[in-house]
Amino acid sequence: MTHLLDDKRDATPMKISTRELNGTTIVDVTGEIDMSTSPGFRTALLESLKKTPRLAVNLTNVRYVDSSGIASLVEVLKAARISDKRLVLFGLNEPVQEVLQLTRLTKIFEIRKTEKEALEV
Amino acid sequence: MTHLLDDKRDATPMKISTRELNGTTIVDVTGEIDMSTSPGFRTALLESLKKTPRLAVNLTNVRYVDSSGIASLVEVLKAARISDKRLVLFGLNEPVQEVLQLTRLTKIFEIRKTEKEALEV
Amino acid sequence: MSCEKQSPPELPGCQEANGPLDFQLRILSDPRLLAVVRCTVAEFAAVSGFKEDQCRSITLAVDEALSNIIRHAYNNRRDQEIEMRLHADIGCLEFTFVDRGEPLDRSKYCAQPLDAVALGGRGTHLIRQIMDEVVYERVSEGNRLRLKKYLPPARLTP
Amino acid sequence: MSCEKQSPPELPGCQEANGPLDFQLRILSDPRLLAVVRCTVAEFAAVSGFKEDQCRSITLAVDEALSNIIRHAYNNRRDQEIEMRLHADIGCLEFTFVDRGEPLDRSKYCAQPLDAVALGGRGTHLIRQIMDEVVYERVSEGNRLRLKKYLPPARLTP
Ligand SMILES: Nc1ncnc2c1ncn2[C@@H]1O[C@H](COP(=O)(O)OP(=O)(O)O)[C@@H](O)[C@H]1O
Ligand SMILES: Nc1ncnc2c1ncn2[C@@H]1O[C@H](COP(=O)(O)OP(=O)(O)O)[C@@H](O)[C@H]1O
Repeated sequence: MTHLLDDKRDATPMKISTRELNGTTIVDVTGEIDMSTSPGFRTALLESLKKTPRLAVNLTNVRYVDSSGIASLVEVLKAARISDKRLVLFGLNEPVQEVLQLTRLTKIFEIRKTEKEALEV
Repeated sequence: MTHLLDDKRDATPMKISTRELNGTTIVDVTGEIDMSTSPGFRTALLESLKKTPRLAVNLTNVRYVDSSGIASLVEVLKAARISDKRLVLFGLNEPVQEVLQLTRLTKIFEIRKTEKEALEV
Repeated sequence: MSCEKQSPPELPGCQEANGPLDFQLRILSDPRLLAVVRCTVAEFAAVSGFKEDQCRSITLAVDEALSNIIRHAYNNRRDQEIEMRLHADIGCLEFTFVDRGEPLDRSKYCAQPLDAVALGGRGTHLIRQIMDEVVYERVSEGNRLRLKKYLPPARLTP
Repeated sequence: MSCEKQSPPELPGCQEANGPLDFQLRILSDPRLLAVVRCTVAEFAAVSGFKEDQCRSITLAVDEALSNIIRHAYNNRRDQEIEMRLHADIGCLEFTFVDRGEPLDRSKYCAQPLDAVALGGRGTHLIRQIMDEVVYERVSEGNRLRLKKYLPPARLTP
């Protein structure tokens, strides 16, 4: 782990890692997605999407998301639709669900409760 | 629950309630003990002590304590010693333990892990 | 302190403490500080009597307002000054933001309909949905934004 | 953002973001605000790279310093002004407090030995144990207290 005052870290703590499981790429996100972290969030998802037919984003450990994070998700969804790929979100906790509700996007995304459900075809 | 801007609430969230079990009075404390809440903490413990031979303070849900909270505990310990009563603390989580260590008081208090242990004579 | 009285007689020690609360901040327009402001705002709202879910949405609205100042008023410059005031009085929270950047183009406020495909335009909607009053003003120091949130009446009487 | 790279190739999007951080507060000497300041300080320290247990003890030191200003410099008056500055630079956090109350009587600073039976006198010990530098000064505006904490060297190189 690096820290903010090094030159390679953005302030709001966010971590991203990816795994492969049964042909699906799972992106595990931890931390808060705001104006300072959403550019990294967006790029990571778009890059992962390029290399997989199915992307599942694990939001279990995301305790905050603002409209810039939502915009990133919408952009990835668009990219998925254009390239005929699948994007699933899972593990949404209350703060994340609330923002999706306030922005009226709950029905646009494919949302699953658990990783297991997200991996079902 | 009342709120701060009523006239009967002190800002830092702290709650205190008491129970009786096998001749011991258990005081359950929740929240943060600082300069704004320690006077209430102190008075509640001293009042409870008056009416019981054994006082057990449940700190499981205390996520913060500063030197004013520590001073309150020391005062109650003194009062217990004078009146030949027993004071036990239990459920100390890391922040509370750290402050007791920094103030070198870990050995002065009778400290137990669980409520069960605190009730053993 | 709120004393939950589960056992008679009443526990003493409920300190009297009332009157308005005031908290002023001055920060640079650095997005790394958004997380710090969110913590400040969430706790200020909690201390003022708002419930957890309300604190969460109020914090979101403040974060969106600050992000907009950094992004739009200051065009993403990180070294510009923002003043914030958090104020709580009986039943009401008020947040004031002052910046010296570009003023709001009112034709753009909530102009974009909430729409599945849009990549932006949601911040001002979130602010308006969450807060009870939203006032953008041009003042001598620059731009001032005021956000107000009233405590639900049910919680005014315990 | 810190990207943990568990899977090659590297994930892009680690934003560059460095330079000092600055956060200024102006509050009244109202103990109800201590909880708000604690949240601010804890997150500021976290954002500056300190680990959870360090953030916790730094927050305790700041809380003790503020409590002392309210209690001793302002004799528990709730309506007096306190200015605070939180500053982070490479490897170091600095907190500055300015008040216009009674100055510190230096003979009382850490005067009381840490002792089981004493009812007070622990705040200044906690501050000194936790922080690396503690400087009380008399300045034109009143009293200034500066607390510094260095990031443990191990964490300077990721
Ligand atoms: N504080 C502000 N200062 C200047 N312009 C603003 C401000 N807030 C919002 N705006 C304008 O309102 C528009 C809509 O804002 P918003 O709904 O937050 O969406 P977005 O930031 O994604 O564009 C912005 O694009 C900008 O033109
Ligand atoms: N900010 C301050 N302004 C004035 N006097 C102070 C300040 N901080 C500490 N003091 C003095 O130092 C003494 C020791 O402080 P401390 O160790 O925090 O214990 P306590 O607050 O319990 O007395 C105080 O009693 C007070 O006389």
